[in-house]
Amino acid sequence: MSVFTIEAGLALLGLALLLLEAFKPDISRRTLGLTAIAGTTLALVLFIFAPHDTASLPGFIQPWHQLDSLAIFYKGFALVITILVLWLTLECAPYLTRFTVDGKLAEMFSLPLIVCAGMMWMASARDLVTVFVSLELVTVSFYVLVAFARKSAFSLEAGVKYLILGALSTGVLVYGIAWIYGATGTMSFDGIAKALANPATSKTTALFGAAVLLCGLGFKVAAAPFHMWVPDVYQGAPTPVTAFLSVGSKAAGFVVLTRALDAFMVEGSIIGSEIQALLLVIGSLTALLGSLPAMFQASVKRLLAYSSISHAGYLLLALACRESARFDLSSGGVVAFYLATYLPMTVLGFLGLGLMRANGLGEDIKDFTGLAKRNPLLALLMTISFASLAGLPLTAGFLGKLFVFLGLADHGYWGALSCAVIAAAAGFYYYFKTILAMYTTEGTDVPALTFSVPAKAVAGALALVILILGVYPKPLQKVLTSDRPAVVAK
Amino acid sequence: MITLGHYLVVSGMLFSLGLAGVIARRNIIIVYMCLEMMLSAANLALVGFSRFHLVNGLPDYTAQSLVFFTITVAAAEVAVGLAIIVALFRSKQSVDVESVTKLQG
Amino acid sequence: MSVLELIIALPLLAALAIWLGAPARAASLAATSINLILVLYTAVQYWGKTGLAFTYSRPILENPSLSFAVGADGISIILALLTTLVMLAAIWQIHDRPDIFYVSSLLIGGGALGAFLTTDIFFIYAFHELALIPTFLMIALHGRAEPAYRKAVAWKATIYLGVGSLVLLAGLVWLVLEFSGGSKLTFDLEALRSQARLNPLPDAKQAQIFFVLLLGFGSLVSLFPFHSWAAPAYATAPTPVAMLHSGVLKKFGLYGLIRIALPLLPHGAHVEWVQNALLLMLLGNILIMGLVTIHAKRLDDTLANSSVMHMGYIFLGIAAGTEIALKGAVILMFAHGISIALLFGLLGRMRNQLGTLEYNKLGGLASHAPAFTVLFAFGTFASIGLPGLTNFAGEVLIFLGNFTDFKAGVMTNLQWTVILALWGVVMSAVYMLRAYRSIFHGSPATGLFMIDPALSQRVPFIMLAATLLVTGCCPWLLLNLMKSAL
Amino acid sequence: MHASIILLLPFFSALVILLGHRQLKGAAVLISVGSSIISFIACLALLAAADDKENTKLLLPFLDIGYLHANIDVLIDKQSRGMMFIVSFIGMLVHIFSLGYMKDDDAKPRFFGSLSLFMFSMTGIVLAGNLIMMFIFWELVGLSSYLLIGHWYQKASAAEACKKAFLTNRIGDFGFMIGILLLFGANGGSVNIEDLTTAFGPGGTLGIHAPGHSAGFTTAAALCIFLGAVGKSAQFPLHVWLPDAMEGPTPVSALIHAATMVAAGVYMLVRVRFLIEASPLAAEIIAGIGAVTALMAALMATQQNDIKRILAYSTLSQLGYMVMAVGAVAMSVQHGHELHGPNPGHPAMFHLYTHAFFKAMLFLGSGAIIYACHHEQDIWKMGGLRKHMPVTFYTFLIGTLALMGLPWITSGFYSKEAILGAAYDSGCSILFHSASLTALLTSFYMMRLVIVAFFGKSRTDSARHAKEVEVIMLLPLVILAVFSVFSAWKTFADTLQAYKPAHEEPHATVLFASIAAFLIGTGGAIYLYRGKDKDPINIKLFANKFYFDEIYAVIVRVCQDRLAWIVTALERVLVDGLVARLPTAIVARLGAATRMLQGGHLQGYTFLLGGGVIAVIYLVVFVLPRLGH
Repeated sequence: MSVFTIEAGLALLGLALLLLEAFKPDISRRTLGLTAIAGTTLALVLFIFAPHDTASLPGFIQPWHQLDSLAIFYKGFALVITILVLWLTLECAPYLTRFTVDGKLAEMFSLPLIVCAGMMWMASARDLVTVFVSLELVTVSFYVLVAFARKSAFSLEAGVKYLILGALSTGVLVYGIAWIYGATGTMSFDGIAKALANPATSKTTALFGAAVLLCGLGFKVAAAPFHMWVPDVYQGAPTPVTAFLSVGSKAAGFVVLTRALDAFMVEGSIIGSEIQALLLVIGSLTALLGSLPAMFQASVKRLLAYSSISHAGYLLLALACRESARFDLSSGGVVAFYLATYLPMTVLGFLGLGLMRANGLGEDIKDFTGLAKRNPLLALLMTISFASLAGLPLTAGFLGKLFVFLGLADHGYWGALSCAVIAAAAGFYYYFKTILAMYTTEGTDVPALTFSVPAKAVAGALALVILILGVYPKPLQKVLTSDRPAVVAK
Repeated sequence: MITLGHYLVVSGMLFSLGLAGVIARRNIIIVYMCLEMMLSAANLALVGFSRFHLVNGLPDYTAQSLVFFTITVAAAEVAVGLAIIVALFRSKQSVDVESVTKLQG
Repeated sequence: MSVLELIIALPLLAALAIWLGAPARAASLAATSINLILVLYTAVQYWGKTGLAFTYSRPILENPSLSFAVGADGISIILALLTTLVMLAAIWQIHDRPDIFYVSSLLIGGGALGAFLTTDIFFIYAFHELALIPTFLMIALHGRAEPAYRKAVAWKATIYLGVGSLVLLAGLVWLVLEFSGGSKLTFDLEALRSQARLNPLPDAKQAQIFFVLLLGFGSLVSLFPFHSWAAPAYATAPTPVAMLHSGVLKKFGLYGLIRIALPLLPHGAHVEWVQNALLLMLLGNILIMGLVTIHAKRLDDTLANSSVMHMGYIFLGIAAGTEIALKGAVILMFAHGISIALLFGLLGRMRNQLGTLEYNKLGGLASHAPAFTVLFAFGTFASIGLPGLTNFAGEVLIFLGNFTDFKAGVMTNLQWTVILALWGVVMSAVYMLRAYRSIFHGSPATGLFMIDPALSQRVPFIMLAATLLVTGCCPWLLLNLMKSAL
Repeated sequence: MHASIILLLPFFSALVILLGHRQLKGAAVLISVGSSIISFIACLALLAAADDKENTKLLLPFLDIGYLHANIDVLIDKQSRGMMFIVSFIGMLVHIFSLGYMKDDDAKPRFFGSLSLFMFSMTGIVLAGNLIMMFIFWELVGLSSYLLIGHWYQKASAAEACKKAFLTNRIGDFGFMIGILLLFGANGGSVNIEDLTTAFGPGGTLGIHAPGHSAGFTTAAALCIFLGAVGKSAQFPLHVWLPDAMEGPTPVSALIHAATMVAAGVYMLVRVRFLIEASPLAAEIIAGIGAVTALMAALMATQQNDIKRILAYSTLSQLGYMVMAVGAVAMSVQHGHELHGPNPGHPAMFHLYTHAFFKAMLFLGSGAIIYACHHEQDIWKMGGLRKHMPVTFYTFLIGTLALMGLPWITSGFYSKEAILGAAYDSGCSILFHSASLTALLTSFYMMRLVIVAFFGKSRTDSARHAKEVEVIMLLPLVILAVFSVFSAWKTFADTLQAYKPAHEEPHATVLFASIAAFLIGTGGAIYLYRGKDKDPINIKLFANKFYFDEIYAVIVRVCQDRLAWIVTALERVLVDGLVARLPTAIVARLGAATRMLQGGHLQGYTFLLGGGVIAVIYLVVFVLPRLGH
């Protein structure tokens, strides 16, 4: 079975669940949720055993889709995050239903499948048309998901903000695509790379197009100054959706960005150095604008939103560093590695938030007070998550940051490196602030918190992944470097 | 003779007007209409580029295919977007952008 | 599998076991005692040898090449010995406290052991950071002050150390990039060293990198002017944390300079501007912090500031960079670690029993608590640098090491600095003896009352004092472990 | 072999007693006294095995890296053998005396432990074969002195005195260490005394005629080393600790603060006299400091009322004498007067040797008096003790006469005359005159002491009821009295390997000055003080010790405590402010400012987004290409 078939099947399953809920309203959300999880898990299993090369795709799709190691990695990534989000939704269902119409959750289980399919297609995209279509599939589904708990004023507000700003960015993106096409006369990344390597191509047109396109994509990955939506939307959206946005949507954005930049910054590109400089500027700015405001947040959820901006900054900086002869991971590889480390720690963070929410607690730092006493395991796991987000060594988060720093230093981008260091230092403050609250004991005679066994198991597994990746990253590196063909003809 | 430049200037003006509207207007419905205008500007640019990019003496149609996708996506966006705006109106009795300022800081 | 891996793993496993429900005191004492025996075993095995021993490497990443590589030479073994001794004492003296005291002590100690016994820069760095988290949490949560104040103190320390570590990371990354050579980035210290021997960098560049490392490592060691976190943190920290951090973990920065910076950048410290900067900073440590210590009105302030001050001497050894001075620096690191841990441990008991450490409320304790007084005297005179206790051997070697290239009649900046630093020895006698006088001497009726701790509670302090005496009378015990040229 | 017994026996004794005295109880005393007796016997064996060859032997390793050999190695020569005899002999006697004197003390074991520690440290100084070893033990005698002065630490004055003694010595050690470092560096890594002697000797690399000789360096090294002696031997201006050190038990004052430890500075200066002889300036300064100390202390002694303090100032004065002799001898050597003989004696060492006996005797005698008078120390509250304590009186009188230098009979006469001779030979008449004046004052204040304390009628009850002390305390007095008289005699001195100058007939002027000083001083004291109940003279300046303590208190308050206060304030405000608080404040301000961007208004967001797009386009299309990236 080809990978494409699996993706299509996933999307169809999503549709089917949607219809099922519409026509058979008495179906329990548990059944729906478990079906979705089972379907995605099946897809994951099938995906693992499916042939992993472009030739295995159906012929009609091959001009638009490809299967390189990056694509495979991101597809797997998308499946894993979808499963986790579905499960988290199920776990948070009791409190989520309070904010939905009629206490229904059906779309919360079906739309993620469609998003997942969209992300998987995005990972394979070979040209801008595919990128646009799959990106919009994801974005439009997210409009619904963000505003889903619409009885909650926050969720609705987040939905409106995401809608307007997202649509604005779509407009910018398409306009950028138009100009790129105008400059290069093609939509495919290979073609664009070839045209940009040709000195005869109009540099100004290409620069204009690339700049606008990057603005559009920058919105998706929360790059400054297009990050304004992130804190509000992340805070307002239901927690599982926030996790999905922060990991899935961001990863999807970055895979597209990687592809686009591989084309823009191909060897001999006429616009390569400008784009690189832009990335450095934006990356530094993003890291700082994510970290600095985060220091004064009272809500952990909003704090994680800012943290996600800051991480986007590091990722952009990683993208700015093109391949180094001394470094096996290409910039795309570093980004993928970073995202792979980012997944467990962020999901674990949101998982903890969701679990606390499900226990009737708020999302503010003060709600974390005394967590260590109320549930030592959860406190430990959250500590691991935050420590990793802060980039403490022996956790996965440190390696990602280390690679970014290594890349920057290797290329001699000292200015960007100092910005990244300042951002990381500020990061220590706000992550540790939360950790400290968890272990503070004064004034906590609140009852112990309890969680289901699967919740413990999943959280524990994520923490374990963080620690294992932190001290034994070799397997992940293998996956990312195994057979990666040159994305672009050089 | 109408050249590519004419198309691009019109498209650019359309885009700018749309952007200005998005920034300046307070009614979300109108903001949404301005967003559609920006998409149209992009479509115009695409069509224009496509018309003047000749492959084997014929215009290149890949860009025009994207225009169709854009129109479709815009329709989907409107469907979802209006639903959300209606929900907003129901809960706030207003479609003013200033009615959604609770999340901040 | 190397014995060193076992040494690193034991405290961490014990911490895990306690978290899972094992009896805290028994588990941590067992783990640290076994560890002490293991470290002594390695010391005996290494006796008189040179080079790296007990090496073992497990690659965890190919390119950049990272591996969990352990290995020890004399310096590492001496510092591991310091760690296990202080850890055992710190854990032993815990009395009637929650389990987190044991767990954090084990984590800090385990982190320090990891930092001292691994030979991959990545893990050297990583283990040190690991040890910082419990330090931070313990100061903020169980420190001896108002919650708001102790949190502020913890924050200050953490931000300082965090920023310092990031600067350090930048410096280490720079090192790795400069010395990896060829086609592969490596974090392996030995590989970097051999590369540094083959292709040394130009002096100017060495100086730049050295300076970045100096700032990074320096702020971890409270090098002036990056020291203002240290005194309040030690004064506030719970006893075992104060013992372990000031005694052991702080030595990491110095260890890093000696193990990483100096061998890779042999000329870095001697380029004029770097050397002058270092000398000014360490004089700040010695003279300015000496005066600040003299001004202190409470025992915890005195000890905390003195610990900052004494770092200046070790930096002096590093600034000299000669073999004699460096060996002196290592001995002084060991000595200072033991003596300050002893003093902080005793201070903790005093604070528990007396409730105050202000000099004008104390006096005459020698009459009530003679054994306690003798133990405190060991710490006091060790800090003063009295011969017969280890600190003297370290200090005198550092001073001598600065004069090995002396030409009659021509004094270098380094040598002028030594002379000024010697005045610091006088100052440390001033404040330590003032403290000793106001706490222990005087009429028994003048101060608050305390009695000697029970014998079993005295054991850890006796162990530390005995270490000071034995290695102080026979510093060659330590020197024999450092046969290899530095 | 002997050397290791002498050195290590007291060490183990001290270790065992200090660490386990609560378990040992009475046995501690036995261990300490026993070890002192065995040491003394070993010293006699050392004397018996005497040959004049000097040899340095490695005893124990200490620090041995590369070419640095700072080990415990002993230099056995005539100087160290003679000094060793004094130390172990007087040490043993003081141990025995203490058996009686400290009988009722609660902390007897601690006292004897510290005493053993002192014996160990002092032995180390005497035997030291290199300067680092000497420094090590130099510091250790400081510690034992600290412990012993502070033996009655419950008394505030004792607690302050021991601190003061240690700190003042620290200042001296500061210089000593610098001197050692300079010599270490210049001599290529060896601070072995024999090596240094060779290096500074004729044909050596550092001698006065060597090409590498640097006058500035030599003077600096000599003066730095001398600073060590200034501290330990309580020379001006670091003399202030010694009178306060009298807070310690009297046997301690006898042993440490009169006979041995304070003389260590002189011993050390004689050890390194090659260095002083290589620098004329240093020699002059040393002689000058010695003379000033001698004269000043003598003046102060004339107006003291505390018996131990009179003796303490007398000790200061005599130490000044010895130091002056070191300088004077060096000056005369520089003028071409070589000392005579194959192993020339040194006047300073000779005076040290005689002084040790009679001063120890005087202190022990005063101890007996204090013990008998129930810890009364004011001589004006004594009187008439001659009848109550005859043995003590006569021995005390012998000691006093020796100190005054009763011509031709007592040892003090010979050694003082040797020093006056050296001052005369130095070519500097001021030295000679001030030395003579000091001798006169010495006779005066000692006679004053004897008259006031022993003659006349008892002025208080405690003096009236004083009884002769027990035999175990008298025995050391008698033995020391014998030595006070005979120790300068040739046979005696030679057997004990005293460092006696092979002097020709004394110069007539010297002889005259010496005898005149004795007569005038004694006569004056008898005239002024006979039958007086209170002091007829009242010179505030002398009674208040030239106000040194007050001046130093001001210096410490201003230069140290006030400075510390200012520096602390600056450190908090400037260093902490600039390095820590300012950056944090900036970052915090930035954080707050960036938060303001996130106002929650959709229009604001769209504006920023649109503006961002335009900014990026402007940057990429117009700015970056110009920068030539």
